[in-house]
Amino acid sequence: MTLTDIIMAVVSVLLLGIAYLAISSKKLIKGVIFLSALSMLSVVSYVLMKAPDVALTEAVIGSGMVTALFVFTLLSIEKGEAK
Amino acid sequence: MANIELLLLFLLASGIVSYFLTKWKSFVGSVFTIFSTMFVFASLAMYGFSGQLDTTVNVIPVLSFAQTNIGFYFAIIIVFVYLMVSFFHPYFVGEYKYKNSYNVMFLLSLAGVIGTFFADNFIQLFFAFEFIVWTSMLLIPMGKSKKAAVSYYGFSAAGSFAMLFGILVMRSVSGSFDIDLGLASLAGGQATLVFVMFLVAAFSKLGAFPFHIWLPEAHGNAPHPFSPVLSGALVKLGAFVAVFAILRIMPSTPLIDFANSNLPHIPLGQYAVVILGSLSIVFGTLMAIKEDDAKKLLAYSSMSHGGYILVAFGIMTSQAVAGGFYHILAHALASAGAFMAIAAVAKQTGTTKMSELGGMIHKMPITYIVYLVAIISMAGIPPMGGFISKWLIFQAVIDKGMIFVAIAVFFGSIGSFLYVFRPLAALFLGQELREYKVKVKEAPFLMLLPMLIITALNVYTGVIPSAILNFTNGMLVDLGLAPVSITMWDIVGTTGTLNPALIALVFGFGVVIAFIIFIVLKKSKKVTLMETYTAGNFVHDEQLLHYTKDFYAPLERLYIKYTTIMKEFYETLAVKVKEIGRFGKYLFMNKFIGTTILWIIAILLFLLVGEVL
Amino acid sequence: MKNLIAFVLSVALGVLMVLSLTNNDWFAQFGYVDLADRVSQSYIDKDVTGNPGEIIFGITSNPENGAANIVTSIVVDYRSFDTLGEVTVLFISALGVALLLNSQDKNKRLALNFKPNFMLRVGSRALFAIILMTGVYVILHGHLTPGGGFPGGTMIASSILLLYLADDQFRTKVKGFKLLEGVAGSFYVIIGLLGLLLATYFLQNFLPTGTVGDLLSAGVIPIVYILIGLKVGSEIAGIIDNFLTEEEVSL
Amino acid sequence: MIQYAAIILIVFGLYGLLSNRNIIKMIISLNIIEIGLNIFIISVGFVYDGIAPILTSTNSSSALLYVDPLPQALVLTAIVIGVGTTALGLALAKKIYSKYGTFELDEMGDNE
Amino acid sequence: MSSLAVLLIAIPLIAAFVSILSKKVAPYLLLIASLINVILLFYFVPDGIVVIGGYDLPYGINLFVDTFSRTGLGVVNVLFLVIVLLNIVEFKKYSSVLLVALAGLNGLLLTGDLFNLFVFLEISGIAAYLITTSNHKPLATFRYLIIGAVGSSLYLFGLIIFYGMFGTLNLMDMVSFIQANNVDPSALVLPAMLMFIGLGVEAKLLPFNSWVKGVLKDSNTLSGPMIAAVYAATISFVFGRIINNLLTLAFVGNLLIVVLVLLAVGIFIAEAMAFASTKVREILLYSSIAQASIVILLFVNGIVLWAVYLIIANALSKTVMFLVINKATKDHGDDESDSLQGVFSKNILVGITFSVATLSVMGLPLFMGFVVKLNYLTELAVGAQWALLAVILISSIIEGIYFVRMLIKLWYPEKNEVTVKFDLGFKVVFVAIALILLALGTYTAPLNTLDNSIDTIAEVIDNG
Repeated sequence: MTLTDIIMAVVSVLLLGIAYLAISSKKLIKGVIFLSALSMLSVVSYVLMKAPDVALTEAVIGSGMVTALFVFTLLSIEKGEAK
Repeated sequence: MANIELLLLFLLASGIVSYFLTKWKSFVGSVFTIFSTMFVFASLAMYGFSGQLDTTVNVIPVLSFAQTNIGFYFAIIIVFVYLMVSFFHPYFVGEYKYKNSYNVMFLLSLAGVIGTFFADNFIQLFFAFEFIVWTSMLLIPMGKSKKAAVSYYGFSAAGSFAMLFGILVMRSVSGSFDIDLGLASLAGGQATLVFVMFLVAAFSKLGAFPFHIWLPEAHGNAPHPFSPVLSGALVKLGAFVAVFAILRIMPSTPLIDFANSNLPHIPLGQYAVVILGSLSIVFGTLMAIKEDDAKKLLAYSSMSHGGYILVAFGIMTSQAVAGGFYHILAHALASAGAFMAIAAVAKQTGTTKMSELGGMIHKMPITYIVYLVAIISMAGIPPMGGFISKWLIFQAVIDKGMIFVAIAVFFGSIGSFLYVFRPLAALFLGQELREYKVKVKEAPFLMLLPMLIITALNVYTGVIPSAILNFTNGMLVDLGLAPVSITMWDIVGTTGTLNPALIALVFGFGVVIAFIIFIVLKKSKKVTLMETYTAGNFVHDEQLLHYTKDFYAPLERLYIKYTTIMKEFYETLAVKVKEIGRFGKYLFMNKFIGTTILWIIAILLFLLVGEVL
Repeated sequence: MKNLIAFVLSVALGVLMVLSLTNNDWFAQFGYVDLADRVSQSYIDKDVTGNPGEIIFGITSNPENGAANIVTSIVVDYRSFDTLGEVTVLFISALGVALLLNSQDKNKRLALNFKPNFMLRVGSRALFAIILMTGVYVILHGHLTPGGGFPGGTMIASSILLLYLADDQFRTKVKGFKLLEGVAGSFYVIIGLLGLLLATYFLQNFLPTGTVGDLLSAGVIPIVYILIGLKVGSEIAGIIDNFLTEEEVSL
Repeated sequence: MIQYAAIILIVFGLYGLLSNRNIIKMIISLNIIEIGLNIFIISVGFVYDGIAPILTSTNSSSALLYVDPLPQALVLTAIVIGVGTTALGLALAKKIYSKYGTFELDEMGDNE
Repeated sequence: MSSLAVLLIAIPLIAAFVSILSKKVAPYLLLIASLINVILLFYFVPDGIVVIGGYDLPYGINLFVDTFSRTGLGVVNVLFLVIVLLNIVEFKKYSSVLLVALAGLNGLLLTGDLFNLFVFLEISGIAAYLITTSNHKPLATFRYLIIGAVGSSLYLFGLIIFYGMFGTLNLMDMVSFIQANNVDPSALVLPAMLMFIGLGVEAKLLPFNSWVKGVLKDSNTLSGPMIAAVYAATISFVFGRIINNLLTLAFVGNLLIVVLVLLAVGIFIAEAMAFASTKVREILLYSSIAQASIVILLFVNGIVLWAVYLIIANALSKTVMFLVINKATKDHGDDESDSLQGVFSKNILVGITFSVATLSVMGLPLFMGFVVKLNYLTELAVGAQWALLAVILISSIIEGIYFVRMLIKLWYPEKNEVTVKFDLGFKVVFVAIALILLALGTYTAPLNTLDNSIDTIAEVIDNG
């Protein structure tokens, strides 16, 4: 087993763990944060699998933009509930 | 002009013309319809009997026609009924909600009829069959009930799809849709399958026992001038299919050989048909006995007569089959006459309920005669057509020694006396109701004319059957059966010879004597209402009974509980389908997205378990 | 309980899928792929239209496709039609978000929970410039280095997002973005049509491809990537704007 | 290994859709499916000891062993499409929230 | 100029991009683009394989223009134009969405690349979600979105497994590779089934289609016919192409039985669901589910030609039916069949056309549906698929019963008169479609001329 394999295994386990947390977390914002973390982890896995293009795109779009959109949605809802 | 194709085109064209004419003036459109129908009938009658109909196809290349004796026999009967009924249109069509389409659909369904009987391949047969289904289906809701069309369509569709299934099986064997080729190619299990499928079609069209629910619904609720068409004409489509099923598929492939047993020498399939046919006779009779609505009563009588036809075909001897064919004609004439008479009454009074009518004989004597002759024929009493056919059928039944069938057949005949007498008594005889005394008149001439023609034919078929039997003999030969031996005046049966003319003469003589006695010894006495009693049923309060309400109450009480079983069965079937639908909605169509995902997961799991493990 | 069953079912499905794939002789094992079996090798060798020979970075000139980044060569040249579709997907989602959230064009900014101070505002402006420049760089070097129009465009959009977050009064000119979006999208299609007119096929490269590795190489790829960058940037900025505004009626 | 994790990730996403009645959580689950799918796609193109498919001055020849570039190109497309779907889903979620005042499907009643 | 087919996608796209610049111009752009598409399609686009980007298959993306896709394009573009013409005034703000939808649908029908197909699936899918937002039922749209996204993800998943196995994304290349190497069908089960389910979601096959109800039961004159006729036709064509070339290679033995059982049960249950419904639009939508299942069933059985005609007949009929009912519902406010009673008694012409469409769907003679039904049943019989035949026939009885019930209710008023007014444009469209149904039901020669060409082209694709 090479180092890459070991790292990949670790990443895989982390991926699954975080995915489960994202699904099962009670608070929405937690779910969103876990999703973002999952996305970052996937970036790691892309890098491991020699896909820098995808990694960059996922980092910017998947992890950054999507999280921002989720947060904005929740933000506007909280504003509404405050009133 | 006797080109079938041109006749069809003519009917389509005149359908369109009648639409606009009816829109302009419904009377004019209806008269136009009469002339169109008459033209078609005249062309068929002029050239058909000598076999000179032109079956070439010039305009519509996909069609192809052939004139067969059987097809022509059916066609001429049904077109005749259409023609007779069309005389009623000027008086009825104007009242209907979509009067323009009434004449159109009438003419179109007539086109379908011609297409059916002159078809020379099964596809065209099916096409015409389905065409009749929807054109006639659209006519029914113009009558009383809107639901009737639904059950009519349901059973018709079940029948025609079953037939289609059979046709397709046949096609897979013979490789073509040709009728003769297809029927000849069947053997073994496929023959049985096709036989059953065609029988389903025949039964559901005839309204025979397991598929009879639609008959009273459709006949009873159809527009008055359309009920005679349904009962006298369209029901006979079932008999047409039955000829294919019973007489052309199975004879070459008997299921079980009864040669060494005491049972009659009939293949099992046909035997089942005979049994089901006799059940139809019994049930139809019983249901008719308890019915209040005159049209529904006649509808049940159609069911029982369908049973006669099936029994006749099922027995398969020349005599029986000839009787079956003759019965088709006799019943078409009788039931058309009866329904038309009732339509005439309904036209003048507005109801067909026997409990609401009475004493019409005073106002509508001719209609009364028409009805009387029709029911005499239906009951199989000489000197009417029904007698001849029943005589032939009875002979065959006895010949075969089928005791239970014979009981059923005789019961049906006796039952006919019971039920056909009721409308006669209720509608035409008895006390004249006050509300109808003033305004009711005899039906107009244009309506009386077809009724009288039919009456004349009813008598003619009962007195001089030889011409018609000669024709049916040709059909028997086509089917590979020996012709029934007839002379100018006699029909030679296995157990004796029948001379209808002589019987008619005797019968007429008896009637004359009875009439003289009736005139001479005429002294009727008035009784109070409480003194009226019939069929051993006591009258408990002072109500207008005149043989209508609870006429056969003691008899009815025996079986009234069971009369709705089949209806309930089909209703339950519908409810079950509905439940499946609701369950399906619950399973698949709920608002949770998870359900769909669950199904996806489940199906993939199922497949992968199969694949991987 | 229900959830447990669902979980077990799902995991069972996953395991079965894995088993099915491992049992599948045709499906290449993870990490042991022979590219020669796949169409991809031709993308690497740039010999789809026949041009055998090794491609050397900085030396080979005028190959069928001039991008040093092979992924880019696929995205913007070999399978450019997919990318056109991809741009359309983003376009229509931006359109849809606007249709759903901003149907009256009279929205106002969503108020934030905090008051941004002066430092934040100035700092974010500075950062804005840096991110913007990075985005532009990524777009321009899309055919040489990882990145390209999509991440670059998103970076531009996120620089604008920064401004939104730093100032609760800030709004961009949505009209301007729309113009950019529409024009950039149209130009992409027009470039495709130019390919049809100047060369033979839709979306065909009609410029010289230059030397592999040069900034000014790879024919239309940089131009397309710039257009994509502009379009993606303006679309995502539009989406952000729609999410950070509210219809006045609902307030 | 990571390929299997990707498949399980997809299945996790399906499970999330199955078990959650919350609209936002559903969109999160959808995203998990997409992430899993993307990792799977990349993993299909991975080659041990392969290098990233970019010609540079150090890896300057096309004759070297590269990982499969095509799946990477596909994933680029898939990511962007995923963002589009997510953005639209979130916009719809906002709309639903303004209509029903909740993200929970169970609290919305039967009138759609 | 065989590349002209690309314009069918490019023109709507460029029009879409331009259309967001000005709201006033957008509707005109939509009209012009869809009109140009129709003209292009019928007069200028030649048959052949269209290469995009100058790279031949399997490396580049290519479009197929054959009789199959041309038939699909014809139906879809013409119906699209018609529906757009009828709705352009009311739904101006959906112009850009509709343009993208048109591009997506044409792309779906044309593309020969499986990944490209996914992209167009997403484009047209998102456009469809947006079209359904005009129902103002965000929850239903959301459900459509989630299920649609899962469906296309599954499709992509299956596709990638195929890519991992055979190293190509091109349909023809993949098929010829599989055939050339005699790949064991059991290796294809998982990806084929994933693709089947993924497309099945879009084609509203039964267990995967809970989105249909929400979307269509509150539809309007735009979204109803768009989703039920245009989209359904497109997806069926695409599905047909995939099934007929790729998936049949996997559908052998037990898997074939599973798929056929799935479809047959789907047909029956969908008809039963329609039977159990009282709202007219629910009846229509369940019936269209059943019809879609029949279409797919035919494709699975390799009965391409009549599946195509069934798609066409359904698209035509469903356009009329949904337009009529949605207009009536809009004016009347309710689509309960009891409350719409007698809606045709004042609109005889519309009623006749609606009845013609219904009778055609029921497969009664004189109308196109009959010819199609008879022929596909014959083909099934030739293939000795008796069980399927029986299921279809039994379902047809159920279908006939509820349609007759519905028709009678719509024709005969009970108490209160329902007043619905149809514009001239609607009437013209209805009459035109009814005449087409009648013409193709009586004069079947045109159907038979297409006969050979579709089969041969399918073979061309088969052979790569």
